[in-house]
Amino acid sequence: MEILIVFLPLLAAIISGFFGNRIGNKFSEILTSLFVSISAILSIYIFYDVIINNYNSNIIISSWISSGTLDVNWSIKIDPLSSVMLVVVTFVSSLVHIYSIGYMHHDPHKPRFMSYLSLFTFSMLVLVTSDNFLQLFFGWEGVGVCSYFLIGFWFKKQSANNAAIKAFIVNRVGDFGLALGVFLIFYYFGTINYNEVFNLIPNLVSEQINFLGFDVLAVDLICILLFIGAMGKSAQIFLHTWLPDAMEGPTPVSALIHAATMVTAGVFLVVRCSPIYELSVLGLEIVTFIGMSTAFFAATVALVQNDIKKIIAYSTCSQLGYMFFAAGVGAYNVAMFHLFTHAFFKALLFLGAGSVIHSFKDEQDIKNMGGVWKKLPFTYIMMIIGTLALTGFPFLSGFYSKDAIIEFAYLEKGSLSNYAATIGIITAILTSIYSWRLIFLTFHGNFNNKKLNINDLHDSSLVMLIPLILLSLGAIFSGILFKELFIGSESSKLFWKDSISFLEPLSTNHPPIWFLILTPSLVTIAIPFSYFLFLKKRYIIDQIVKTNYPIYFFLKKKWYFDELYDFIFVKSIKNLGNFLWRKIDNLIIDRFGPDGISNMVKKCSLYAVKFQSGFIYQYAFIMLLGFSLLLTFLIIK
Amino acid sequence: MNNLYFIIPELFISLCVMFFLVLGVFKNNSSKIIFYFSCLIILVSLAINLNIKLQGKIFLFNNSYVVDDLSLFIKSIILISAFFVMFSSYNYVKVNNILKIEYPILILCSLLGMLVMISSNDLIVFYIGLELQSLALYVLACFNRDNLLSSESGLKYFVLSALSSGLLLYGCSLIYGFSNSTNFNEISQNFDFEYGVVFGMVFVIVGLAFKISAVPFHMWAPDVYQGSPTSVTVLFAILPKIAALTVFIKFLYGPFLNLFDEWQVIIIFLSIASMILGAVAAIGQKNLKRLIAYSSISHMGYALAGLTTGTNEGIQSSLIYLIIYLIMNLAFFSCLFMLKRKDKFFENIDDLSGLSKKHPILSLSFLIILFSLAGIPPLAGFFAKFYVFMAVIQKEMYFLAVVGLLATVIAAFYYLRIIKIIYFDPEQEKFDTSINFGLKFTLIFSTLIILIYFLNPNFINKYVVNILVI
Amino acid sequence: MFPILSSLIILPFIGALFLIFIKSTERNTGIKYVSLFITFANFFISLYLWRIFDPSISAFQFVENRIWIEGFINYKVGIDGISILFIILTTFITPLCVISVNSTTKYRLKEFLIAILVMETLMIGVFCSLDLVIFYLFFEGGLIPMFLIIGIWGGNRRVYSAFKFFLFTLVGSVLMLVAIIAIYWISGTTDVEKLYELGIQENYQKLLWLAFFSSFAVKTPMWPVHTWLPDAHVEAPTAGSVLLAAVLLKMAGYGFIRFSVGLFPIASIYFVPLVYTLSLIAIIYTSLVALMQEDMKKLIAYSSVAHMGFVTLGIFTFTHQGIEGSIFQMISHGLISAALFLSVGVVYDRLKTRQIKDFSGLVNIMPKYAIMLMIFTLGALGLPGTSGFIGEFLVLMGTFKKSILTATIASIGVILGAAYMLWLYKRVAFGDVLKTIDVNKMVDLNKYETIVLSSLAILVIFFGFFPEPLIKTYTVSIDNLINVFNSSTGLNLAENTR
Amino acid sequence: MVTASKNTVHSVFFLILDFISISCLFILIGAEFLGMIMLIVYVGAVAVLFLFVVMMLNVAQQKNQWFGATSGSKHIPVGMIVSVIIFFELMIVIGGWKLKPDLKNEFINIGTNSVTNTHSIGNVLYTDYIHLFQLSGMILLVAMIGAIVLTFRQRSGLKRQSYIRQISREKYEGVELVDVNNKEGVKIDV
Amino acid sequence: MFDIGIGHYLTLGAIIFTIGVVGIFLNRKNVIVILMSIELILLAVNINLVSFSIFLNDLSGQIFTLFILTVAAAEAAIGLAIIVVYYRNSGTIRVEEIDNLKG
Repeated sequence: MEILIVFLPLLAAIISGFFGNRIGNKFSEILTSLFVSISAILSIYIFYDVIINNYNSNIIISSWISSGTLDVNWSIKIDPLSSVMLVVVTFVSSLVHIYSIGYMHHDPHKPRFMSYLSLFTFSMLVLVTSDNFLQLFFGWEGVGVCSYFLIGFWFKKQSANNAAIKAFIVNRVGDFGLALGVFLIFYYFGTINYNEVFNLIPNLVSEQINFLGFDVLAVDLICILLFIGAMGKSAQIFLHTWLPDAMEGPTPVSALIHAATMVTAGVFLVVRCSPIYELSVLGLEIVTFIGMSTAFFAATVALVQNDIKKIIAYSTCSQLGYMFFAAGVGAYNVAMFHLFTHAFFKALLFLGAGSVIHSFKDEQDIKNMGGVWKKLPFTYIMMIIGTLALTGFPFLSGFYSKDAIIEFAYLEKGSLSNYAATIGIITAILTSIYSWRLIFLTFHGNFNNKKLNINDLHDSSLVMLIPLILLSLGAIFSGILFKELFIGSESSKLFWKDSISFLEPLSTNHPPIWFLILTPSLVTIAIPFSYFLFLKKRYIIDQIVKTNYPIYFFLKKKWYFDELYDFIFVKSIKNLGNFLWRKIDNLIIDRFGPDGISNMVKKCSLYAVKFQSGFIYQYAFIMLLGFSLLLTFLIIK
Repeated sequence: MNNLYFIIPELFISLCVMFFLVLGVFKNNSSKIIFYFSCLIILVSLAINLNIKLQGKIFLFNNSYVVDDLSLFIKSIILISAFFVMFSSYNYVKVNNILKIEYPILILCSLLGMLVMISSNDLIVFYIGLELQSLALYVLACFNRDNLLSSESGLKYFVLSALSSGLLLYGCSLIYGFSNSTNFNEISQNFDFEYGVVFGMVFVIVGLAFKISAVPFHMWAPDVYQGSPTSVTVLFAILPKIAALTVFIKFLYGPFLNLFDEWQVIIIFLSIASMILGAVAAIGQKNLKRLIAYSSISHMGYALAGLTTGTNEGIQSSLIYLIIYLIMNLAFFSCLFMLKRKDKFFENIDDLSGLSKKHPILSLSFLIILFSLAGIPPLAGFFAKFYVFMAVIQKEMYFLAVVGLLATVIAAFYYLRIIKIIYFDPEQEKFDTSINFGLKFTLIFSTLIILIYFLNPNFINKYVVNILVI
Repeated sequence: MFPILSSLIILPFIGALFLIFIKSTERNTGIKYVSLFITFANFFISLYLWRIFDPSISAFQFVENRIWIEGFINYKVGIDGISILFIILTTFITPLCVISVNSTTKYRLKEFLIAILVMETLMIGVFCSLDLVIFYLFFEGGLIPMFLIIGIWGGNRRVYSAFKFFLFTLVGSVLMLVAIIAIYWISGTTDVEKLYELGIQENYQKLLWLAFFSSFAVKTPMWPVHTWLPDAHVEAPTAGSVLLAAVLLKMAGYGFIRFSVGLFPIASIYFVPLVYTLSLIAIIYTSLVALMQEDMKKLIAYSSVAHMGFVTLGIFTFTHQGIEGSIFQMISHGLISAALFLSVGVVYDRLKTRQIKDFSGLVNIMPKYAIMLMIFTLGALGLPGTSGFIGEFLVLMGTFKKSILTATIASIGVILGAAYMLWLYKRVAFGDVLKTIDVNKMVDLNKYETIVLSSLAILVIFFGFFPEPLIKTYTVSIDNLINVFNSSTGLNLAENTR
Repeated sequence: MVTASKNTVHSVFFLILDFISISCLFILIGAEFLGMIMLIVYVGAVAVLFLFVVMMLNVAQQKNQWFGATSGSKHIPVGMIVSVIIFFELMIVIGGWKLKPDLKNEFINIGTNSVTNTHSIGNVLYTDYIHLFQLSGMILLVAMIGAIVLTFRQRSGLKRQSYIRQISREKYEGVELVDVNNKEGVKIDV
Repeated sequence: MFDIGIGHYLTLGAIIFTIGVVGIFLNRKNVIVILMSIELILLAVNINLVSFSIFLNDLSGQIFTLFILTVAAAEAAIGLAIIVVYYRNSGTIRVEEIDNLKG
């Protein structure tokens, strides 16, 4: 069954990818959706099995690489952690598949698209079900390349291509860290299978290692390196730049990859490696710090963006930051919980946004929208549900997970945790503000689009709406339903078992009641606040923008990360490459190497030729010269 | 009279020379017959030579003449190559109007001189042989007497060669004076270290180095090669070098073996200078004959490198080198003889342009020959160098080996240039294809040897291994 | 016993001789089929060889030993787990070259095929030979046909490139010749097996190592003697580039494993810093240079340099992962770079240009081609699931054991690799079709091209998922190599288990 | 003066002077035969030959001076230095010569007064060195052939008398008897 | 009386030899002078040989001289023949003008 779950999407991808043109658009759409859905149903069954029967297995399909002590298998490992991921991935994926049938209705390359989606699903499943770091790495890069394909799906768009490359390369930077982490693990343990590594890891606690001139604890280093990988994949600050750009891809892609599944791989990795992270104080602190910085940073940027998908993308960034700092403060289960709920409401938001975009005939700028909530009632409702869930409106899924994160941060007695909790709350408010800004600007106010007539707009087709409904159900109820299971005080014993390791059990204390109320109430207050700000008194915003123009611009330019990277890396590397090629290779090596020598030889030859003057007396002279040289040499000797 | 048995080849040749002279005088238009007869004579004397069996060394004429393995072997080689040289060049000789009775006779005379030189065991005999050979060659060099270049090359060769033999003679006189004998056997016993003999040795080495055109005594070679008729050039490129190098061996490892330390340095110098200069100067050449002159200069450098070792292996490697060198040269010149269009022979590199399109087989043999000259495996030229460097490295003279091999690389450059012109450049008018049998046979035979030498690299070793000089 | 190796070596040569006597006609079908038949026959023989090859024995198998030069050098061939794969790679790539000739070579087809067949003989010979002199013979002999292939059928600057290729490699290898002869006098034999047993005196090792290194470094090519490669690749005809990239460069890697590491363990350890430095420069430097290339072939050529940097890096880790990874990387690079050059050849045939800026949006008009190119691009950048990944990953893993810093820097090369390959792909395949492109000319892959490219693509992906068949073949030989290495150096470098 | 005089004819004369004085020296030192032969061969043959050629080619007069050569006179000082070096080196060598009494060659001894120099040379020359004698004959033959082949020109277009043809001429070759038919005449197609 | 020893003879030989050598390469005039220089060199050799022969009390030196004499004559003949041939072709025998073959 597990094999079916994993390989059905692959099969679907192959069939629709290579034979898509023969079997026809319709057939390939249905086929892929069907296969992925079957896989989703099966994984829900597995999930159920895991909850009820403590189902646990590790299926080895075949050996992959064995070299020396390195012995890696293709395997499917089912444990609570991966079962959760299985559900999330296949469920969202199947919905996105179905949704795409409607969304990509007009596209000529539908089979290809569906094939990519299925391939992506497959890679993601391989990632989550691996029992070793290498297979994880395979899935890791696999999803990267699928995301590359999908972002660049509209290959005629230069920006899409650039975004795709950017996504891949930034991810590669992360992978670079991950790979080094894996090497380091192999270096110490001679193996990269989870079980063996996690069993051996306590031996490593006080091991020092010299890395690039720094002496660090080995375990810290492993954590940091792995986390770099996670940062890349999960678009954490410094390596986040690809995510907003990735919105160049079709919206279902954004929903699937950049909201629900791929970006959470980083979180998954950290949680998967919790036995290692638990041993590394520094590692956890870095995770926390990066997580909360990202959360805050992304929220601030999201405030001023105008592209509907980019706002949601930054929001994703920000939510991923939440997950990381949950993990960073040791609440891995909470991170997973947030991941779980986030998958639903973020996918909902994206698909909703997609629906809006679809209605607006591929218009993404929210300045060109507005006042259409009556025309798109269904989409509107779905977006509202998503937004409420995202902002943590009480009793929706986001409420449980996000507040739990902030609470755990508050309870944790680390040096960073209080600080983190504060940031968490601020970010929550910011989240609320920009989310509502999105809603208000998109659906309320005046109709600002000049190209379209407001009456032409209508809700999307049923095939797009059904997934929305399913997701909204998830967004609403997943919090309540699974709260106990995921983050209940006994969850680590009941559910997670040894798939997540806690060095010391999570504190079961409850934070003070004021703290519990603080976040939801702030979030709730933010709704009218933003209504007021973005719909009624627009001039206040303008005023603020005017007075704080530098800050606005700073945010607008996304903290100048892109420009900075462009300047530091892209340009300089290009220049360096050019320099090395034109100057070093052509001017120095070739000029003084082969060309230089051959020219020298040619010159010598010319000289030798000139020397052969044709005069007898000179010939005789040379002979005697040589002769007298020999004589003199012997005399001296 | 018993002793004469060992010099039958020489006697036979000299008798034939006289006979032909008479025949030529009394029979009109006998030049063609004489030409072919002399080929035959060479073959016969080769057969006689091969038939001579001997144990150890035979000394004749009051110890002034020696017949041993080395000399017999080299004589055979010289006779074989002389045969092929003549056999292949008939067409050229005929077309260029230099087919006179004197032509084969002079060749036979110089051959005689070489044979004497090789067998000499006495300074006087050696000198006479040398002069006999050179005098004939002077005449041959300007045999095409109506041609300015030919006569100039003869003039240059004559003047410089006379100078060199003057030096050589002076050296001989010194040696004689200081060792009290002209006989090689006695010379080696009669001195230990004296400036006189050392100087004499240097003089002699210089004279011989001139004959094999080692740098810096090579200056004549390019001019003479270019100016002489091609049929004579091929002679120059092959026969005197074999003879002179053999005498080199005889001198260095005979009378002067005691002075090994002294002459080793000199030979190394000559060898390195030849290898490098030959390689470098050839790059700038436009005339194929001139180019092959430089190439032969550098090849002589390699052959000398084998002599620097002071071991039997070294000598044998030099001999193998020589043999392979002569095969390659023979093949190369055979190709040159084929570049004929309307009774005119072409010898510039540019004339080869695009040869491969109209003459695939000829250019294929050119290709094989040139790569072999460049010493690229698995062709014969590689093995020649390989054996030499085996010997050199055995004595741990790495510097010589490395320099030599780097010179190979430089040399490869100009060989490649010819190949480039043959294969990559635009084509030209077709050359004549009616080629006489001798030439074809020589070319195919020698090219095949070059090509398939690697199948059985023992094939020369077998004969050489027995030659133990020391 | 039937001399299967010799027949492998000699068969293409006989084919070449046979071709000489076939008259070339307008269509040249006879010539093509003969050479195709020969190369395929060779391929199947080598596959059969693989089948009967026993991977659990570390000793050389199918050894043939004949006297060649009396009392001096024997003609000795044999294979072990390391060499067999290279032989199969050679015999596999050659038929593909022959097939590709169909559309790429327009004139003097017969000579071209003869050159390729002779080349195959020499290449197989290199990987079989168990005697240094024989090895050198084959190693150097390869220069001749390659020189002609580049020079006669090459591009505009073919003469320069051919000369550069020839002389560059010649310079390197003459020093090796000196070393080989020196080995003979030091050890009294040039038989590799015997030399493994005897070992070479320590004081000689360093110089000899350097001499061998000079040859292999040029051939690999390592920085700074790499500049011949871009030129040679760019100017060579497609089949030539393919052979060059797929097989010729591997000779050097093979040589490193078999001779440098095998014969001079002490010197190898001594020179590790040198090799690492040069490899790292090769990886980073050439990746950067590749990034800026404007010519597709040149870009791929530079990427080859970078990939071969990984190979040298891996070999000189002396770890299982490193060496096995290197071999795997070589095989996979053989497939991928061959495929990439073939791909470039495909578009070059159609438009007679290789400049990146002359292409755009090929995916619109040549979808099949674009898919193929994508697969190879991903393979080249080392995506997991393609063969390119396994090699690089293992190499880096092995390197990490030895030097963390080196591995870290080398990993940066992987990022850069992704950058230049994807950028290339983007510029060539994506975007709109340029107006300058004659769309009519740009028909999609024809039958032959599809066969060639897809067979390569299948292998690239197959070995990405299941590298075991390859790794199993040579793992025992590598074990043996490393054991011998450790015992002769007296260091325990086998496994770093902590 | 041989090399330095402006006029080539003078050079030859100086050369002859040289030869003569050297032959005197030979006679003084006790090698009468050689001295005389020298005189005969060199002066009588070689020098005359030189003179003959000089006259024939009419190149006697030289225009340029020794050191005032139009071009390339740079190498003259260097050349002088080199030749001086060679000379001094030769002197060093000669200075090193000493008689080695223990190295007496037994079989050729000039010491006895009963036999003249010519006699003893003849004795040796025709016995021990007979083959060389023959060979030198070959050398002279080659020289002769060479000189002839190079300089001898067979002029075409010259009518020559051929004794053999004249003697062996037969009647029927020269005269043909023809019957002259009426009105046809005889065709003479010579 | 002033004792004339072998040294003097040898010195004379050396002087003549050097003059001959100098004559060859410092010569700008006609080739015949070069020929004469060669004769000088041979002469020097002869002096050497004869004096050695006398002082060593060994006849082979004189024999050698005899042959050298022969050779010198032959050489002179051939050399002059070559010069004549060259003169016919080019109309000059000035050393400075003999440079058709070079490079």
